[in-house]
Amino acid sequence: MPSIIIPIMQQKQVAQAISKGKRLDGRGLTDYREVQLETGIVSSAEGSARVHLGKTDVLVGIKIERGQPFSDTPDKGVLTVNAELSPLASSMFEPGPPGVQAIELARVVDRGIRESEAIAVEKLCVIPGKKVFVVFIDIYVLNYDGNLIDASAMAALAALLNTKMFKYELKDGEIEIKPGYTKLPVKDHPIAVTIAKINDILIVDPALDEEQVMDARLTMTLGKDGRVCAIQKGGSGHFTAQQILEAAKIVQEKSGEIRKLLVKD
Amino acid sequence: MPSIIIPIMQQKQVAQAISKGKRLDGRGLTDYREVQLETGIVSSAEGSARVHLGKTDVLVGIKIERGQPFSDTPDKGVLTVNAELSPLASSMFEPGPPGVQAIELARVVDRGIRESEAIAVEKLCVIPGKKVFVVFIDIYVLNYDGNLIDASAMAALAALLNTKMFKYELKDGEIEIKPGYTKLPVKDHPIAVTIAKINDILIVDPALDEEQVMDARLTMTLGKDGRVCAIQKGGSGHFTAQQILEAAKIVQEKSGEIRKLLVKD
Amino acid sequence: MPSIIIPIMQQKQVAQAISKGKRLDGRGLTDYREVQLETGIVSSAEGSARVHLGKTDVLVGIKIERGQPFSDTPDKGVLTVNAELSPLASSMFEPGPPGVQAIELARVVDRGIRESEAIAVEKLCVIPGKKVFVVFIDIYVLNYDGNLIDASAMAALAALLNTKMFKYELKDGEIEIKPGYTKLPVKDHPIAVTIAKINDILIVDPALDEEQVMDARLTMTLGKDGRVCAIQKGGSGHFTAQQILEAAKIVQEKSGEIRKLLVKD
Amino acid sequence: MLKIPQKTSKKLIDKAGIRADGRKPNELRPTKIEVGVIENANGSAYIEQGKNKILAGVYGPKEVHPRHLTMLDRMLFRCRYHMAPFSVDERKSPAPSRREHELSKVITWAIEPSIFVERFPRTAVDVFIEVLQANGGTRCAAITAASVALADAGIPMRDLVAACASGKVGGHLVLDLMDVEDKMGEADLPVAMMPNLNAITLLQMDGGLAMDEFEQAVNLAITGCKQIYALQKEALKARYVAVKKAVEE
Amino acid sequence: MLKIPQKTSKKLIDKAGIRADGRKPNELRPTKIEVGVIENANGSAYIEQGKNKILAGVYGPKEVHPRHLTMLDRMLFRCRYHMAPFSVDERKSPAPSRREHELSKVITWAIEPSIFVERFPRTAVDVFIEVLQANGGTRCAAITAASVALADAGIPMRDLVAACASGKVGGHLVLDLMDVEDKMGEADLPVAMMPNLNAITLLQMDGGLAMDEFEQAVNLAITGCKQIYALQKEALKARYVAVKKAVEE
Amino acid sequence: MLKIPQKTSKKLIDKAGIRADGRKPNELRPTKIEVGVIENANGSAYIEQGKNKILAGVYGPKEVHPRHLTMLDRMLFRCRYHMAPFSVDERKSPAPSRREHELSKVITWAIEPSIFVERFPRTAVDVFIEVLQANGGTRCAAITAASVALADAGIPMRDLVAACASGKVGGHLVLDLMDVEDKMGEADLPVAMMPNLNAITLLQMDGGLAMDEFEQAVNLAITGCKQIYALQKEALKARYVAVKKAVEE
Repeated sequence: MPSIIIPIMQQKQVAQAISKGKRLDGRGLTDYREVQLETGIVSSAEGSARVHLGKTDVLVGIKIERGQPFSDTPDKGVLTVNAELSPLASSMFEPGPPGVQAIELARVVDRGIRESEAIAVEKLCVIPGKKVFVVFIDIYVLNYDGNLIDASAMAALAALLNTKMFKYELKDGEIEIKPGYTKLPVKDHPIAVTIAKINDILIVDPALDEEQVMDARLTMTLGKDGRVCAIQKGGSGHFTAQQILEAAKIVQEKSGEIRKLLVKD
Repeated sequence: MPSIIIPIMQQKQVAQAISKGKRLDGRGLTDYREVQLETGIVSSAEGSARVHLGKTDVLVGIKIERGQPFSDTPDKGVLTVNAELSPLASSMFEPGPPGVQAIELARVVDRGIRESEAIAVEKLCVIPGKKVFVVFIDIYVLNYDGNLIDASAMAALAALLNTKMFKYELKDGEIEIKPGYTKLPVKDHPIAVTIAKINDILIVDPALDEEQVMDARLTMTLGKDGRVCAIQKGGSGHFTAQQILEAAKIVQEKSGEIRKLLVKD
Repeated sequence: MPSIIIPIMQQKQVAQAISKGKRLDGRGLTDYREVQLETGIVSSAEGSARVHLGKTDVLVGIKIERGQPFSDTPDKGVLTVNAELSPLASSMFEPGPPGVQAIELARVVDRGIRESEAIAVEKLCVIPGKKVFVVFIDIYVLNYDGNLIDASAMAALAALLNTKMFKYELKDGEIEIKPGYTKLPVKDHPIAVTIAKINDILIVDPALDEEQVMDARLTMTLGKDGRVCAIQKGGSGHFTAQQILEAAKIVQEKSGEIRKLLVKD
Repeated sequence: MLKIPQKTSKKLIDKAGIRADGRKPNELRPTKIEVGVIENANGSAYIEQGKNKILAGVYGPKEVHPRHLTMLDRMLFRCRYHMAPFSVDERKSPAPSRREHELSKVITWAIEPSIFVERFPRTAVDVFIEVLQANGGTRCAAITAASVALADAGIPMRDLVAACASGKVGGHLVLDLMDVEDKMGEADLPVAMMPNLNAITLLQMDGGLAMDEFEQAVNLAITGCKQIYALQKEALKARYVAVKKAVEE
Repeated sequence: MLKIPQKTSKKLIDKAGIRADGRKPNELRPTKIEVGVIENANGSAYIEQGKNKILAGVYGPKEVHPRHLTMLDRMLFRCRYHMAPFSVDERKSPAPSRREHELSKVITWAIEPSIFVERFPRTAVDVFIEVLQANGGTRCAAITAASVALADAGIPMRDLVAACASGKVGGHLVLDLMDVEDKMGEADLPVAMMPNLNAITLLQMDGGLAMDEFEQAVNLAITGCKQIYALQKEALKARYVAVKKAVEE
Repeated sequence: MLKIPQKTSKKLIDKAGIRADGRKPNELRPTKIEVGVIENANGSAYIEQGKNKILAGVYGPKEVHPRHLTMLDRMLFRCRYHMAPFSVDERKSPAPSRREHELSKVITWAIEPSIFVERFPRTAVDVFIEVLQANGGTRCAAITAASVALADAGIPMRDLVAACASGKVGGHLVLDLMDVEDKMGEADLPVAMMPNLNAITLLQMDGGLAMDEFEQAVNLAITGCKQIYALQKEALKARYVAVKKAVEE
């Protein structure tokens, strides 16, 4: 992968600013970039949402298809998350099968949804052990300016909330589609918040130039009751135990803010 | 792919000759090279044919196997075309999965057969939605001297006309093979004719040295009643609208000639 | 694959010693290195064995799963042998799909087991044409110091002899597991013996430094009644007919010795 | 997307010559082109043509990667056509299909004649096309958007490449087929051209057309390309105005 | 391995706080570390932690392959986590899964902070991890073994990296979850750290924990890491003594 | 090819020692070798041995690609054995199987000893083998054809490599097994050799043979190789005459 070389001068500026409690784009240390949300924009998908997080641009489409359950969960529908880093989105991305960055992204978003039990998969079972519905969550990155995890998790949740399921009935053991739609049964609203550490200072929602100088990142995904459902530490640096607890507090606050943006009720 | 470098001198000769209405091998502008056809040469295949078009040498084998229909055509057999550019055939070809040249070749031949409805696929259905026959058309290029599309389309048609199908009966929902053979139901005889443009002059059946200096090529596949069934423009050049209509006239004439060579009745 | 360069000086020493009837590690020409055998060491496998042949270290695990028979042997279980040359085992091995060395290794071990009919595959059929058991033999190379074939064949046989099969009964056409285990039905005890030719002299069990100077190798797998079940010649050299018969005699003797080490009864 | 099996009682085109979506035979679908939509790309464009939604982004001129593809006398020009898994009714595997490989190639051939490739030796220009929602005629819409994206990237060109299909549906020659017309109709004939140069750079066809119908269909497609061409120029102009405003503010 | 469907009547943890395998909530599984077990590797270690059996081998510092990955100012450090097909109940395909790709990456991130990568520019160090038998917590055991193998290879390090999971099972916070606890329990929280530097280098979590439980679980995992750390040092010491003896004999 | 399940009432060999296709035990199948059949190749040959139909083509000596495989002191010699999808009853996927990978390697090993590889340092010679129709014994026929193709390409050789299998069928030792004998018989023993040098370069075996049978089978295969060798030389001579004529005309 051809890397984008951020000039050393700019790297120093990013780090120096943060040491002074500032960020180059004017944000406070725990501010998110502006979030723009559009839903229902892909009519060929059962659900869709596009999130702009600053200049980061992620589209998520949901497809629901007939399939078979896993043998260890015969009475549950199947959830599949996939991420594509389109070469459209950055000169750092190349065409080809998903690399480890795309795999990690998909798996972190997957765990947030799965562990929070956001989807009532038990309601997606048609005939136990034989027929269930499969929910495909496809993350499509259209412009990359850092913090893909949070943007993708937001778009995935918004797309799930936007998903229509066809009605059906069973006839002679076969699924028969009926007119009309219902909502996909969504039980929880997991929000992922990513904290980066630069010069031993914690910041929220790192932009690309910040990612490139950060020591490490920590993503925590919280359910709507505030419980922690999934965590991922990334990057070749470390956190102290104290920093982790500090990060957890920031996440608690920010996840609530983001959830309000996405979930209207 | 290591390319064959045709010396610049020879490139100029090819182009200059054509500007004077001649070709280096003595052909007229709209002449095909000599076509040699052998059929029934691979006894492990249900049908086969080998076509020499000048020095271009293509073998097509047909296999028929049991399979499942596509969900949108439950009452039709399945047609699959695949092309292998054997490394035997040219120092330009390398072992490995099919590259874009082989994919295009297979797809252009496929469209000619499919769109002309050459095979009566509805007769290859055994149990609608469940069991059908799959016709595999495997194009095997053994020597490459230009114009693979026309040679492959000829060999594919000849092989289809040469294909024997086993007789069968249904017993308890299973296909049971019976003694004897019938012919594969072939309804049309599509012929592909490829025109190349060199120095704004149209020629038929480009040899390799002509392909390497051509601006663009245009392949039209015509059914036996003269209707156009499939078209493919290739190469990084253009045609004017007038050239396209001129090409269509040439194709009309040449396709009849070629059809007579392949279809005896 | 980055090759290990054995210094030319050492290559000469290996060859010179053998010309004098000696080997650098003190063995006689037809001596095996020390064989150490452990069985039943992987509890997640139905059977397992680890063989140290000098510094060569191979672990074999057996898994038994439900599957379908091949269409030409509807009343027999399925045998599958796979070999992984872990990059752990040598700087000559790289991560990635099996290369030709791993493929050859798996296939030679496979043929020894298959052709000697070591496993009573007819007893692994549950419902002819529909349900059988599949025996997966996974060869895992943990340290590479030459003669992987013999070490792997030993470990595979020992693992098969160590394999427990669950008891089951058929209920409504489905396999239902019952408490308790039986032994995998093993009928023969094939032993592979590899002979290398260096300076026209035959040696048994080539170590890595010997493999790297050998002209060719010959592996013969013998069943317990002494019949030859499988042969593989490897390497870019040749044997005379006389050398082959000479090798066969050595194999007859050594295979008996090895079999005694592995099979206790 | 699982759908209720449709009764195709609804005709593709009625007696008055009106198509299933209300269009006349020679009418384009509503088409919208936006320029400069991908922040990171050197140039980009977005097209909505009926229910098609397609993004194209240009990266380059840049060093060639892998290096052995470098050409000493010209630019390496590549287009990649890719469909999002959710862009079609039945989810498409993200791995490129043989169809996508072929379309990438014919799109490259369609656009390359418009580029002065010899002016940028030893470089590469990549055009990445993502079909977000597909409803027939995506290759043409992709070419239309890609050519605009190349202009947005400032790549010197002989002319824009505009693309539009014609075809035959229910016995009528029609312009700009949507998915159901493509699948249920008699013929589909996508064309791309540089209108100012009268140069046709893409021509494919599937189906069945008599020779005289073929000639009419080519001419109909050309009229479609010219309408698309006007939309391309408008979009670029709007972008230029927007940038100019932004700079002046 | 086909198993009789288990009735989960057996509780994961009983009223006295005793777990299914007889352990107390804050008790590690029996753990054994051996050093220098792969002849060809520059360094190696073997760990048994409960029913986990894992090998780690180090190759390097060496030339970087493929060469274009060479870094002028530091070492290229890579870990590869791989499971043997027979290491789990249902045979795993030998091709690396997406899970194995992700774990390889997070393990690399977990160990890299302990290496003085800048002391070995233009070189590569590869750690190959093979899980021979798996029973929950393999990523932690793999990190523990890999760090010891790196020490055995003589790679200069800031500290050893020790790893251990905590989690929540049957309502109790517990240390070092085995497979059935991981699958049936409420949360799993693997942690890796350099104990002397108070530096947490891996932190993942699956499940559900209230914030205060999370804090306690992190602290519990840290106590586990410290116990593992002691075992790592013992194993290295034993190896050192063995080598010393061998040399002196 | 779907076939009516055959009743194997027909014996593989009858009391008079006559095989299913009318051959005597030590009789080769009708065999025809043609030289110079692929226009573009540097050398080529075609063999029909019973129902086997196989092409071999040689490209080289040429530059090594990929370059890092170049050897400073010798030629890189590679054979690739590949079966056409329609060459067998049940269509074979075009992607090379593990069997094809192994056969490519053992065929390379069988032929390489005949080549003066050290005379062509830094070059590569590739032999591409395509099995168009298969009926048992294809690896031997492939070697026979490949060696002739190398001679046709003018590659200096110590001797031709001739190949032929022996085996055991219905209790009898037989030469040159066809498919049904290979599958239903007791043993198959393919051999390749340079007859003038008494050098056996390929030896494989599947099945079951007592030691004395094995010895006889090796000798029988050797007689087969010698007959094949005569056919190879004839074919090359015929080609030489044909070329000479063509030149003189």
